[in-house]
This record gives sequence, structure tokens and C-alpha cells, in this order.
Amino acid sequence: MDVEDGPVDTFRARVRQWLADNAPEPTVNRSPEEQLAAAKRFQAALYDAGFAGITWPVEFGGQGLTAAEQQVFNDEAADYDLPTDPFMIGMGMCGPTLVDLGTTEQKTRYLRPLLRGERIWCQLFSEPGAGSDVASLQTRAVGDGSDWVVNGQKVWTSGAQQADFGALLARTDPDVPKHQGLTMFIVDMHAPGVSVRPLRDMTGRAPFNEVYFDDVRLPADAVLGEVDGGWAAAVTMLGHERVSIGGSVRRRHDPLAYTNLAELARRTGRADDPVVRGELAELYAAERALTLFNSRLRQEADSGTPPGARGSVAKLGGAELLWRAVRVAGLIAGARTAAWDPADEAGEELAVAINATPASSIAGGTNQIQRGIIGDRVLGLPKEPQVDRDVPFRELRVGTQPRA
Amino acid sequence: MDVEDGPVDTFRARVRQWLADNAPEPTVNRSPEEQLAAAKRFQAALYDAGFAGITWPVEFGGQGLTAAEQQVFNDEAADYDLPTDPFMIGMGMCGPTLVDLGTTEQKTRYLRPLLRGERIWCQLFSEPGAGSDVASLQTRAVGDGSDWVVNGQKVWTSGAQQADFGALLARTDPDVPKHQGLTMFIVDMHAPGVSVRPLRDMTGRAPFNEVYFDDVRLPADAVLGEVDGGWAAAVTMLGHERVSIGGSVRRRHDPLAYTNLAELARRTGRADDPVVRGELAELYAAERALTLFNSRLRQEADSGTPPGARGSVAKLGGAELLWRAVRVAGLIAGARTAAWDPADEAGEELAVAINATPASSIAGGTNQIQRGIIGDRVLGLPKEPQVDRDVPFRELRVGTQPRA
Amino acid sequence: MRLVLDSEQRQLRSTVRELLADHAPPTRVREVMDGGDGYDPALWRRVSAELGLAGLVVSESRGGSGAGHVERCVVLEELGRALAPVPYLASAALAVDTVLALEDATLEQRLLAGLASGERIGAVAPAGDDGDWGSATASLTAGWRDGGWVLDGHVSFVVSGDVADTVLAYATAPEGPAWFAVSGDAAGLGRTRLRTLDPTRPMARLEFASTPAHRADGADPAAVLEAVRDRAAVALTAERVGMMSRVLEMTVDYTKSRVQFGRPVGSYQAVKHGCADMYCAYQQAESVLRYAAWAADHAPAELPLAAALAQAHTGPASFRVAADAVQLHGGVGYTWEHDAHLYYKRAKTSELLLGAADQQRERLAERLGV
Amino acid sequence: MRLVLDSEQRQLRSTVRELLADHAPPTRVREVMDGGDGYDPALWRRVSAELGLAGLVVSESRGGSGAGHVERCVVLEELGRALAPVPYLASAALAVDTVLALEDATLEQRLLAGLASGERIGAVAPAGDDGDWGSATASLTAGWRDGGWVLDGHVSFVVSGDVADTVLAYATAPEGPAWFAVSGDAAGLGRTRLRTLDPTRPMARLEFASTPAHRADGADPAAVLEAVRDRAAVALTAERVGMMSRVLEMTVDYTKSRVQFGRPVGSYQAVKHGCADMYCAYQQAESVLRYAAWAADHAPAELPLAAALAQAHTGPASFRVAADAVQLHGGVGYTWEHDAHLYYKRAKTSELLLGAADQQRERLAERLGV
Repeated sequence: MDVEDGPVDTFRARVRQWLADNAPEPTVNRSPEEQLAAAKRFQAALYDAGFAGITWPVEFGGQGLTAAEQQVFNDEAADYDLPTDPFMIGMGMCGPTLVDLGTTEQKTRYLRPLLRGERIWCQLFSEPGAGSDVASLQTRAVGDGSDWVVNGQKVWTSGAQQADFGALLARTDPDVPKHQGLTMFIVDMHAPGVSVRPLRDMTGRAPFNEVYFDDVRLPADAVLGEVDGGWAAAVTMLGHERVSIGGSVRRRHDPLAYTNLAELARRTGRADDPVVRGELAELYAAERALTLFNSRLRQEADSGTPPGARGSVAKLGGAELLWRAVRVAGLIAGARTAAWDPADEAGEELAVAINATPASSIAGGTNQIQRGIIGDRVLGLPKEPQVDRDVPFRELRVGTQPRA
Repeated sequence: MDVEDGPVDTFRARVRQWLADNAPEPTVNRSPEEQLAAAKRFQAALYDAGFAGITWPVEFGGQGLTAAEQQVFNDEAADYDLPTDPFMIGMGMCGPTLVDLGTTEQKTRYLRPLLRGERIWCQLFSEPGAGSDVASLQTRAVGDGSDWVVNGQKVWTSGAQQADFGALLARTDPDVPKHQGLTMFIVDMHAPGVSVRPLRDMTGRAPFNEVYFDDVRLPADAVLGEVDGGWAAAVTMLGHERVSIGGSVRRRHDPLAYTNLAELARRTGRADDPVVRGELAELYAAERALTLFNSRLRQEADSGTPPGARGSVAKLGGAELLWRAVRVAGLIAGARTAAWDPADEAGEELAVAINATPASSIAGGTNQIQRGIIGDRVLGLPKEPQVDRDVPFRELRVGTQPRA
Repeated sequence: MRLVLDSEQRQLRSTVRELLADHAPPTRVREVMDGGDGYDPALWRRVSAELGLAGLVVSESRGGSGAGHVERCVVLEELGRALAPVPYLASAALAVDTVLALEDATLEQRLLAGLASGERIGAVAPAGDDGDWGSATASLTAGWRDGGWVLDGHVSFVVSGDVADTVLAYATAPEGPAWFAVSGDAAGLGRTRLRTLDPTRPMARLEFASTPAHRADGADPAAVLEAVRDRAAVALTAERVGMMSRVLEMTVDYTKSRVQFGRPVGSYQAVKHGCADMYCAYQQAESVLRYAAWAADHAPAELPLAAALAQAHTGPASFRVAADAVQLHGGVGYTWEHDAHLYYKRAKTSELLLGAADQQRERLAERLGV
Repeated sequence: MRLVLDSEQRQLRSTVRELLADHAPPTRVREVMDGGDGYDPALWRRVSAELGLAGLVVSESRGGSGAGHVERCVVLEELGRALAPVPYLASAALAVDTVLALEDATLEQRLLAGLASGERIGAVAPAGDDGDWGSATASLTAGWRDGGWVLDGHVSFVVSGDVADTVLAYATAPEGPAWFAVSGDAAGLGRTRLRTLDPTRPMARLEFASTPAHRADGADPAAVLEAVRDRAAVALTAERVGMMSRVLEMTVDYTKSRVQFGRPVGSYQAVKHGCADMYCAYQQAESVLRYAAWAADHAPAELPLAAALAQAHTGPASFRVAADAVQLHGGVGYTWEHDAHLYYKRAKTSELLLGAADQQRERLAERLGV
């Protein structure tokens, strides 16, 4: 559909051919362990073919190409259900932050295994008392010689049960205001004292975890960025997260995607209904407008204008899109959305998607937080009065819980 | 439609009969002066028939009945276009506040002429620098012997060009925090130094005015409520205002009312379109839900539960309803909404109504302010940090303008 | 028209609320939900046999308490608030309403007292494969065989259909649509509990193979379908209003206590105004409910319009409120252990149970004469 | 697919913006609006004759500048931003597009150079009484009389129809719909300026009484209607994006400086989040615009879908943004003297000019093959 010339076209042809030859068939009946092993094999193949870390530096295993090639890859990959989920946090958030802030040693040590699918990463920011207000987190890292000793609890950690490494944000100085006493660490998830418990979400599944740190020792070179400079590192990573979430490809099998809802309407004989047609058209328009916005962001990035806080537009737009799709799904499928025969394996897809939708406007920063980011950072509107800005962390009330 | 027993039924029959006999035909080609004279005649007739001030005390000219009778009257009146506009501020806001806070002398002097349509009232609160934040107003009233001398400017004053009296909120002490130094006055709009200039709004009409006070002298007995207790008086009046706006009867001729849009759909052949039907049904539902909520508030008031801040639900709901109606109107009438033949006198009705709609969510307290009232006062949510609460008014920055 | 509860009705509300606080706290709701039964027989006995709440719209002479829809709606509100695991909607609302509407003396005699006392659980089966009311006529047929009626085919989306002692099914008979009563243990009746978006609202698919049935005589079958559907809309509205009141309460409590950035999140306009919008939706829905319930009791001619209004308006509104509740709880509202999701799922199911939104709007438009 | 402007296009934008800042400030817009002409001839000369912007999509060999839709959209954005009182939409977009689509050599020769230079103002008249595109066939008929075609009947909602030197009308000829060119001073042509919701967008009703007309030959008339409508959708989208950028800018500036309760109103979440939503709508609309303009130039096969997308999406979005702008200005935004209302009115008119929302959605659904 896109008309392009030159190297990008060649790249597209190469991607298309490779995916046609190598994309695995979707698997349903494998064990989680088998699925993970297959995902790792596929990631290694991606790496070997030159499609992992497309925009990352060549010296650390990347391809040194532009966002245009990344977009081409994403566009082509949208036609497949690639088993890349376990690597999303690493590829989308931790890796780019390592590229930005890591020492040469850290980059050399961590990036290539990440790209080759040998190591899985997770992000350890949120806590029960620190959700939107990440900087109010209570997990402590206390210096002990050149080491650090970590105690505390994290929550909402995607993929922690599979992860080899985590990017941990912890408080290293509670006597200064909350943003000033944080440090980011690279933590070995297999280290003694780290325990992971699955957290069931409202879909009944457990894609998230609680992670507990009990006297976990970290070496000095685990610090990513500066000691007590963790907030800057977190902002960098959260920026990558928003772009990653907002710009992420709609999966071919996503039951709330326009294409699949239009197909559902045809299958259920609802596609001739003018109301359904109108709602489907609006859904398409919203989805396409967002896709085009994301493409524009990438093209601007290629011309030297990084997306910055505009990633929040994509994140917010993606959530609003899903909520619209939930309404359209109900319109098309009626009561069939709400109940299905146990023998119908695909029956629950729509229900699970509907139950997963609130995550889109909560996880990775709520819609409210995204609007604040756009207002403050993109539009330059005046900040709200910040009652806790200059107060030492020790004296703050946080979350709904007693202080640690 | 309503099934009732007893005195209310009798009352309804009496109202119905009287309106059938006395409601004037709508007039279109009269001068404003003739219209005002006719309105005054009708109000006097209402009073004589015992339908003015239905819930007001008998001793001051009211009927001493309950909100149930008022509702009956409103319901029946909805079938007519009664010329009661000039008296809305007096009947809905100033009068009830006088009943609540006036001295016996004030009540005796002002209420009966108000009810008989002999005197018209306006409300003088808003200023260019004090909109949502009414308490930041800058109009000064300075004591001079037992008199007060008023200087300043008000804005958004409905009906000031016709008004005989105004309820004025002015600053009597600028050295205390803004809420503490206000006083409410009854001001003679014909007094020397009061000047009224029409203010054109976005419909191109001038239903509002700017009112200038230039050394206007007020006697001591012009104070309504307590000196420096004007904020409490204003809160009382604003409460009446929200109930009055929220509970006000949809006019029979309102082109954005469901009934008229349904009729428009029939007339334009759009009533068989499933999309139009669905939107009309939703509009009806929203309108009816709000009407029922208002009726419920009145019934609760009769059983001894005053509406309090719940009037804001009605005010907010009314504005949202109009915005929905604007959408439905465009759906039904398409380009005909946007242009019409100069010879078509009714052609502009819809356009004027669309252009008047923003007023519904701004005037009398914006939607944002109403949601704050509901959150704070109905739900008891914690207040926002108030940066100006304890600061003497003199030291505050207000509006967008240099300080007076 | 009366839109406020009187003191007896408020008393009834308190009684039911207290009962459910004791016997259907969230922990119990979850036990039943995780167990396989789909309802709590002990709680059902308390609600029906002990308090006599299953027969509120049944006259005393026929075994009920002769109260009315206003009272039944008060009960349904509380059941909705608590997500109480009892087959009240199916039995004390839908099935009772169907039997009353059918005006079949035999059926009344055989069923009504048991339904009113709660000894008999009823369910109504008007829907076939697409879930639309009345569509059972496409999948269920009735024939006269060996001196009696038998049913063949299937129905689906039958609320509490897995535990019902009696199923009232809408089928195609040789002369057109008709209602049939089928015993839960009839020969040739197969029941499959469906998997549901809402784990607290069991539904079943029923298969009929030459299943003996009693054919209802009396009222016009299509008119009965409409009458029951109207009353179902009002009953669902009552549940929704109860749910809205509960999730609003939860959300206000949470946002008062949850601190982020040094102050309670409920002090932020984005949260506060969200709560205000929830409140407005809830208050208007409650007003619509009171009107519709009043119409069901006192102005039957207004009921078709009032019921269509209630369904079209409160179905989407209650889902929006439930979704906002999850949102304003942030991460914790998205966990399985928090109750917010149960309301979210119930509200979505409730919105779709009588058919998709456009059907509800069209039904209202028709009744308005648009 | 290219979604960002190159440096030349950005330069064009600056040039037009500066011109309009100098020659079409709000005061001038209001003078023209309050006067009776409906446009500013001097400004029109600057835009067309001096800068050559009226012929951007016309090839150089035919008197234009051979740029493209992307460039024309840049100009339309700026004209929309300024609400500039020139008949650019009618003449440089609709009329030019119609002549190009008609593929009638005589017409091209007679009209194109004049339209491209701005010496000739064109207007397109496809709508009859209900304003729907194509509905002129119900109110305007063509007949062959005395060796030439004449038109009888009327059309309405003709943008800039009161000042056009040439009107391109869609009428019913004996064999079916056909396009006709009519001179503005033709015998039997009556023109009435309509009263409009948007005082900056003049529209007219034209009456034809045996009015001589030139019948266009060449392309299929219905296909021309579709082609022009698609391009009109893109042109309107460009105006909308320009309007959105301006009202957002206004609103952000105002809410930064307006203090209530001791702090700028833009620091309140209710206001800030409203601005953020406006920004999101604006950014997505701009993305859609760039795509549709690119398609018009480089991927004509994608244009029908892209244009339907642009129209269905940005019509309602720009009205919402303009309405939010009035709202977030509070009282002052509701005054006649503030410019916010002019955008509100333009946006509402723009949303309806090609027909009501359901038509736009259905058009998109058709092209999607739903």
C-alpha cells in the first residue's frame, strides 16, 4: 500500500520474504515452557537475520538503521502473530534505556544477549503505594561497602516470572525530596532474596507479578545512570515505554481490532445494519488516525524531531480506541459477548479482550497521567501546585498503606 | 399522564383551566417595550390568580404551598410559551434569597412588587476578572457615614437593561481573605452612577449586559444579610440559581428539545433512518432522565430533604443534554442547519440554538465548576489545595487584568 | 407519579442490605463464584422462604405478599449492590412475571406458590443462538406427540437455566410462537452451563430432545414476551442502580484515602470530576428506575415506554459507571482480588442481556412513535 | 507515504501565514464579515494573482504552478487558521477540481487559466434543497432549447455562489445527470445570499430560469461528482486542521494567563486535560490530513478511502475542539468580540457541508467494504 523508493523498499522486500519463510505458525496447545523456548529460538533467528535492534548501535549488536526501517518491519510483522511478547519490555524499554544511559561495559554485557533472545528483562518501578506517583516508591537500597542491599516490594511487573534481569528503581536517600533520592539498578532476577509471585488481574490471568526483595545484594556496577539520579533514568525509560505502548502494532488476532470486528459483523449478519456500519466506520477512522499519527511520529523522528512527550498522545489514543471497540463489539455480538459454550474455544476471546481493556487506560500511566504529561510537557501549561515537591521523602504520606 | 390524588390534583385542574383561559398567544412582531408591558400584565394576572410565588410565604404575597404544586404548575406551563422571561432572575434567584435572608422590612418592601411583575430584578455578581472565582471580585463598596459608595464593573448581567433592582455583591474589606470581605446589597438600578451597556454574545444577540458603578450611593438598609457576610448570601443565591437553571422547564418552542427534533426528523423525511431513530431515542432518554431527576428532587424537597448541591447535577445534566441535542440536530438537518433563506423566518432558530449552547455549560457556573461542587459537597471528596484561601485579597492576582 | 421511597420501602431496603451484609459479603460471593453451583441455596432460602421476597409481585391469595414492583426493585437493587448469588432475577422476576402474564390457570396453580416461596426455582428461555429475545422460535420447535406436547431444539443464554426446577420456554408451535413449561428433570432435557464474562451470573444452554412440556394457554404469546421483557428491563435497571451506588461508594472511599503526589487522589479534578459524572449517571438512573417501577405498579399503560427508557438509558450508563470505577481505582481496581471487576463484568452482561444497544434504542424509538 | 512537510512546504506555510497575519488579521475578517461582500477582493488578488496560490493543483502548461494537493492543503490550513475571507475553497479547490475532473477541453481552455490566476472566481453547485451532494438533480433540470442548453430550477448551499463568475452545476439532463457551466452574469440567473450560521462562509441559493449553460462532455458526471467530493473532503479537512491549531493555541495562551482561585486556570486538571484532549484530536487530524493530501497527489487509488476517512473523522473532531475552545475560555469565549465563536461556527458548518455525519460514516463504510 505504501509507495516508497530506494533502500527502504529493498528492506521491506527482505523483511517480507524473511517473514514468509520464517514466521512460525501460531501455537495454542503448548506448555508455557515450550512457548518460551520457541520464542527464544525465533528471537535468535530474528537477530541472525538482522531484524533485531533495527535502530540500535551496530557495535552492541543492533542494525544502526532508522525508525523508517523499524516501521517497515512493524508494518510487515502486523500480518503475523510473532512470538515476541517475552522480549517486549527488554526491546521496548530496558534496552533503549541501556543504549541511552548504560556504560560501555553494561551495553557490551547486556545488549547483545537481549537482542539474541538469550536474556529476558522486566521493569521494576511500581509499588502498591506508588502507582501514578512512581517517585513515591518505598523500596530501599542501602549502601554496604561498595555493594547495595535492597529491600521492598514491587508490583505490576510484567514477565517477572521469566525474567533474567530487571531494571529496578529504588530509594537510596530518603532524606531529600522524593525525586532526588532514587537510583536505577540492573538486578539479576535469579539472585538470592528475589522472589516472584504471580498477580491475578481482572481477566483471571496472571500476566503481572509481585516481586519481593529481601536483603538482595547488588554490586556497585549494577547502577544504571547516576546514584541518586534514578528519576532521570526513569523518565527516560517511561518515555520509551509510552512510545512502545502507543506505537505497538495491533495484533492480527486482536478481537477488538477493526478488521476482526468487521469480520465478526459479517459472520453474524450484522454488517448490513446501518448503525453497525456507522460504528465500524468510526472505529476504523479512530484506529487509522492513530496509526497515521504513529507513523508521522516515526517519520518526524527520522527527520530529527524525537517524539518526546507526544508518545503520550499515542498511549492515550490507544486506550480510547479500545474503549470504543468494546462498545462496538457489544453492538455487534450482543449477548454472545457475555456467554459462550464451553466447547467453543474462541468464544472467550472477546470477553477476555473486554476484561483486559481497563488495563489499557491504567497500566503504563493512566489516561489521567497521560493528559497531564501532554498538558505540562507538550503544551507547556502551568503545573498544579505540588505539595510534596520540596518535602523530604521521610515526611511524606504515600499510597494507602502505613510507611515501610 | 401523572396519576395523583387529592389537593395536588385539584390544583392541577385549576392551573390547567386558568392557563387555557389566560395564556397569551406567542407574539413575534412586537417591540421590546410592548413585549415587556405584556409580560408585566401577565405576571400581574398570575399573581391575582394565585400562581405567583407558589412556595413563598403567604405574608409576603406568596401562596405558601409546596414544591409539588410548583412542579404541577411547571408541568402544565410547559405546554405554553409564557412571557415570564423578565422575571426569571427575580423569581428564581433574588426573591428566594430575599425570603431566606431579608429583613422583614426588605421582604415587605420588595417581594410583593416582584411577584406582581411590577419590579424586575437582576443579579450583579460576575466581573471580567471574577468568573468561576466569583469571590475574587473587585467592585468596591466603601462606607461613608451610614451610606456605602460603590465603584466597579459587573458583567454577564441578564436583564440589567430592564431591571429596577439588582442583588449586588461587592468588596467591603480588601484586607481579609477574599471570601471574608464581601457584602451583598440591594441596589436601585435607576440610581445615579449606574450605567448599563448591552453585551453581545456569540449568538449576535445581547441578552447580557455590562453594568458600571460610578460612585453609586447605597443606604445602610441596602445590605442583604450581614456586612462582610456576602459570601454566605451569594452561596444561598447560587444554590437557588442552579436549581432554577437545572429545573427550568424546556420550552415548547426550544428547537433542541426532543419533541421538536423528532418533529423535524419527520418533516425532513429522516425519521425512518435507523441511525436518526437511535439518536433521537437516546436524546429522549437523556432528557427524560433529567426531568425525572428534577421531579425526584422536588418530591424529596417536599418530604423535607432540600436539594442542596444536588442542583448541580441538574445544571450539568441540562448542559450535557443540549450538547447532545446539537449533535442530533446536525444529524437530522445536515447542511440546512448551517444556512437558510433570508425569507425563511424560522430558518435561523436551529442555528441560534446551536450558537447559544455553549452558554449552557458556562453561564451560571461552568460544567467544571458544577463537577467540583458535586465532588466536594455531595460526595465529600477532599478539596484541592487552595493557594489563595488565607491570603488578604489585596495581595491576590486575579483574572487576566491589572488590579483595579 | 412517586419517585421517592416511603418509609416502609426504606425499611425493606435496610433489612435486605443487612441480610446481605451478613450472608453475602464479597468473600461469600467469591466462594460461590469459584464453586460450581452458581448460587447459594442457603442464602436463597433466607431471601425467599424466610423473608418472603420472591413473591413480592404475587398477590397474597396466590402465595405471594402482594407488595409490588417498587418493592421488588428495592430488593433487586440490594441484590445488585451485593452481587448476591441467588437466582432472584431468573425466578422471582422473569419466571414469576411470565407465569402472571400467561394467565394460564393450570400453570399458575402448579407454579406460582412455589416460585413465590422460593421452593421452586424458575427460569425463562426466550432466546436462541444470537441471544435476542424471541429468537428461541428459530431454534426450538414444539410438536404434539402421543397425546402431549414435546419440544425439540435448543435455547441459550438462559439465566439460572442450569439450576431451574421449571423452565418457561418460547418456541415455535405449529400455529406460531407459544410458551411452554418444562420441568427441570424432564426426559430429554440437556443443560450446559455456559462460560460467562460475568462469573456471578450463571447462564445455560438447554437442549431439548422430544422433551415433554406443558403448553400455556391464555394470553397472546407474543404479548407475553413483550410484557416479560419490559419487566425484565425494569428488574435489570434495579440491579444496575444498586451496582452503581456500590461502585460509586467504593470509588469515593478509595479516592479519599489513596495518596499520590502528597495528597488524596480524590482531590484531583481528573478523579473528582470522574466521580461527579458517576454520581450524575447514578442519580439519573435511580430516577428512571423509580419512575419505571412506579409505572409497573400504578400506570401499566406507561410501562412499555418507561421500560424501554430504563433499558436504553441505564444499560450503557451502568457499564460506563462500572468502568469508571475500575479506572479511578487505578492498578488495584484491575486486580482479581479487588471487587471492582465483578461489577464491570456484571454491568457489561446486564447491558447485553436483552440484546445490543441499537435494539434497545429502536425499541424506545418505536414506543415513542418516532 | 509521506506524513511530514518538507522544507519547501514549510516555507510555503510561513509565507502564507505571514501574508495573512498582515492582511487578514481578525479585525479585517470581521470587517468583511460585517460588510456585505462576503470576501476581500484585495486579499484574494494577493493570494491568487500575486502569490499564485489558486492554481497549485493546475499544471504549469495550463496556467497553474504544478505543485499539488499537499501544497494546496498547506494553504487551506492557513486560510482556515485565519478564517481568511477569500473564495479559495470554492474556486481554487472545488471549481478547479471540477474542471479538471470533467476532462472537457473547451471548458478547460475557457476556465482553467482564469481560475488558476484568480481572475475568475468559480463555484460548484451540486446540492438542492436538502444540501446533500448530488441532490441538485432533483431541483435543477437541463433542456436543449434554440440550439443551446438551458437550466431551470434552483440549487442551494453554493459556497461563494453569490460572487462566482462561473458556476459549475450538477443537473438532470434528458439522459441523466450532467454538469453545466453557467456564467455568473447569465440571463435568468438569480442569486440570493443565504443567511448562515457561519458569518465567514458565504453561501448562496441560485435560481435558474431558462438560463443558458455550457454542457460539459468528457468524464462520467457521477464519477466527477465523487471525485470532486473526495477532494472537497480533503480541502475541508485542511481548513479544519488549521482551525484546530489556532483554537488550541488561543486556548493554551488564555488558560496560561487567566487566574482564578489564585492560580492560572490552565494548571487545573479539568482545563489542562481538556487542552490535552484538544491536542490529541488536532494531532490525529493533522496526521489524517497529511495522509489524504499525500494520497491525492501520489496514490489516487487510495484517495476515495482516505477522503472518506478524513471527512468522517475530522468533521466531528474539529467541531468538538472548537466547542472545547469556547468552553475553556469561559464567559469571555462566549462573547461576540472574542474570536472563539467564529471557529465554533465555521467548524459546525464545515462538519455539515458535505452532508450529515451518518452519510459520512456510511460513505466510509462502503469504501471499506464493510
